[in-house]
Amino acid sequence: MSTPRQLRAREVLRVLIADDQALVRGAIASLLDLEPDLEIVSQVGRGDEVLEAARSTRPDVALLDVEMPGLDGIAVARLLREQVPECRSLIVTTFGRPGYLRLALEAGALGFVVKDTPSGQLAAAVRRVAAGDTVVDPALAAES
Amino acid sequence: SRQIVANRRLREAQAEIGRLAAMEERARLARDLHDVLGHSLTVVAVKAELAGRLVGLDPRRARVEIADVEQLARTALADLRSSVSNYREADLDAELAAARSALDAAGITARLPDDTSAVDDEVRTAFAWVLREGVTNVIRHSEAGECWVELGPRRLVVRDDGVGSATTASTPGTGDGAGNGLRGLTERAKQSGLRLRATDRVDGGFELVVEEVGT
Amino acid sequence: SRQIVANRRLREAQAEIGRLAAMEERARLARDLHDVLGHSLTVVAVKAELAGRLVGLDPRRARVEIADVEQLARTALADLRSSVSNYREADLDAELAAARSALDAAGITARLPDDTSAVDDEVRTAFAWVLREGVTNVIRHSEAGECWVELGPRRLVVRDDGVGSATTASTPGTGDGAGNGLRGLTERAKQSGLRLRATDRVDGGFELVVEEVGT
Ligand SMILES: Nc1ncnc2c1ncn2[C@@H]1O[C@H](COP(=O)(O)OP(=O)(O)OP(=O)(O)O)[C@@H](O)[C@H]1O
Ligand SMILES: Nc1ncnc2c1ncn2[C@@H]1O[C@H](COP(=O)(O)OP(=O)(O)OP(=O)(O)O)[C@@H](O)[C@H]1O
Ligand SMILES: [K+]
Ligand SMILES: [Mg+2]
Ligand SMILES: [Mg+2]
Ligand SMILES: [Mg+2]
Repeated sequence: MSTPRQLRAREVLRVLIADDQALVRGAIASLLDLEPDLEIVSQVGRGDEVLEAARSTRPDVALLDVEMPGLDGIAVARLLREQVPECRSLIVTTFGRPGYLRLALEAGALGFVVKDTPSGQLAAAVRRVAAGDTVVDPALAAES
Repeated sequence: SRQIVANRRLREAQAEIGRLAAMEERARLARDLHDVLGHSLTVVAVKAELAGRLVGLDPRRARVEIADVEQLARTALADLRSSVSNYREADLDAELAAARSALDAAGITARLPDDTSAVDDEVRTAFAWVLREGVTNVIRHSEAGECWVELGPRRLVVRDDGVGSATTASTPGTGDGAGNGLRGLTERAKQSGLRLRATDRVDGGFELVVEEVGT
Repeated sequence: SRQIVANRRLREAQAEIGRLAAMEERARLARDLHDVLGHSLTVVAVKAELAGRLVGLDPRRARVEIADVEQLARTALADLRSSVSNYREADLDAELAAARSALDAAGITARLPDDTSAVDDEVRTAFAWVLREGVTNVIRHSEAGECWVELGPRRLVVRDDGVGSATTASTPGTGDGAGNGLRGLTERAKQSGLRLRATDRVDGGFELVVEEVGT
């Protein structure tokens, strides 16, 4: 939880979380917020609310649940790539379904991990996606 | 006779389609349950992690998160319990529903139990198969007007008021004739500690009984 | 000919028994999973309750209990994930296994894919039924020496090198003949956005193809 040096404001990564399951969303948000270099700038419970939230809060990374009302996370990733390209997408899901991984990557998402990824690893995934790297959970890759 | 055969086959197809629908419905229910459990377990995992972090930072919030975890686990357990009993019902229930629609379609009055709750868990799958073959045989061979099914904990009866097997092609259950339906069931019943008996009734009609060995 | 019919029926019975065993195995696996999950959730609830009490009294022990809860939930999730993907495989896998043993028993060389992983989720159940009917028909009608099955994401082919349907009783797939197997499948395929085609091949033998409409 402590960092070797004081981070300047622009080094803090801005994170948006979209998940219709408020309990999961809230807990993940609290855990990531404990990381000194991450700031949760927006939480939404519907896929069709992400674009507007991303435009107004300018996140570096959007954590996107797959199954959400309004618009699914994969469609949201596609939309973000077109409309808010500076925001990178990291898909989080409970189950991998056949085809999800391929679709997510085609939609421009850089990351694909399970929702219960321990928060230290999840924070690391957020950092890597923000840096433009691809992060795929091996457990999900096997499933989907 | 060609028309009769065509009608019979159409009815069998209808029963098969009913069975397929039931199978898909069951798969859907299982998926739903797994989604619900997956969600609950995810919340438990992330909230437990959060609570662990909060114990030193904010004990009051830690206690709230822990209370949520406990509540979630109990709710998930209740969901699991009710779904397991639903799941166990599924195969035999599907066959009972398929039997009803097949007999109706065949113009045979169906005297069936309302549900399958009387039947013990361990024999449900075996009974599903006996019910299926028994009713198919009634439709195919009996020329019956009515068909009765009785379900007990470890006893299943399929009975009809048709012509009986003396007039039909082969001796039932002995495997010396054309059919293998009853032969296969006899084999399977044995493996479950059950015994299958197929008999022509003295008052006419055909009766298939499966029950525990020694009863 | 009586002997041929008896042998054919025996092989069908063997396939049916194989299918029944697969179905029972799947039901058993589902029960086991549910037992395991039920146990994990019970422990989660009990440990969460304990942790809640310990937060104020012994924060170090509270953290240990909470860490256990977190670990249990993640393990249970991993079990659930692998079982869901196994479950998805089950029906089509069972049919593929049943097809193999039925063709073997019938003395027809089976050229089958090793597994069913290529097939999309949404069509697995429909494909299970087509595979079953297609292979049963090969055994019943084709007099073939070999049977090929191909499985793609949304395409299934069952092909043989037998006599074809011109010499057999009825026109396949049209529903104007004796059988209702293909008729029922055609109906079901339509409901899944698939199309079934049954044709005699120019180089002999019979071919059943099911694929997406418009391909
Ligand atoms: N309800 C019934 N009424 C009259 N005869 C019956 C009845 N059930 C079975 N039989 C007789 O018993 C025989 C054996 O039945 P079995 O189910 O083993 O074979 P099948 O129905 O002829 O063929 P298969 O089940 O293999 O398609 C039948 O052929 C028929 O002669
Ligand atoms: N592999 C095959 N080789 C040769 N002829 C076939 C083959 N598959 C099907 N046929 C022909 O197509 C007809 C229709 O098949 P279908 O599955 O609809 O009916 P069936 O097998 O005769 O009866 P049912 O499936 O209702 O028990 C068959 O009767 C047969 O004449
Ligand atoms: K922070
Ligand atoms: Mg969701
Ligand atoms: Mg029979
Ligand atoms: Mg057929």
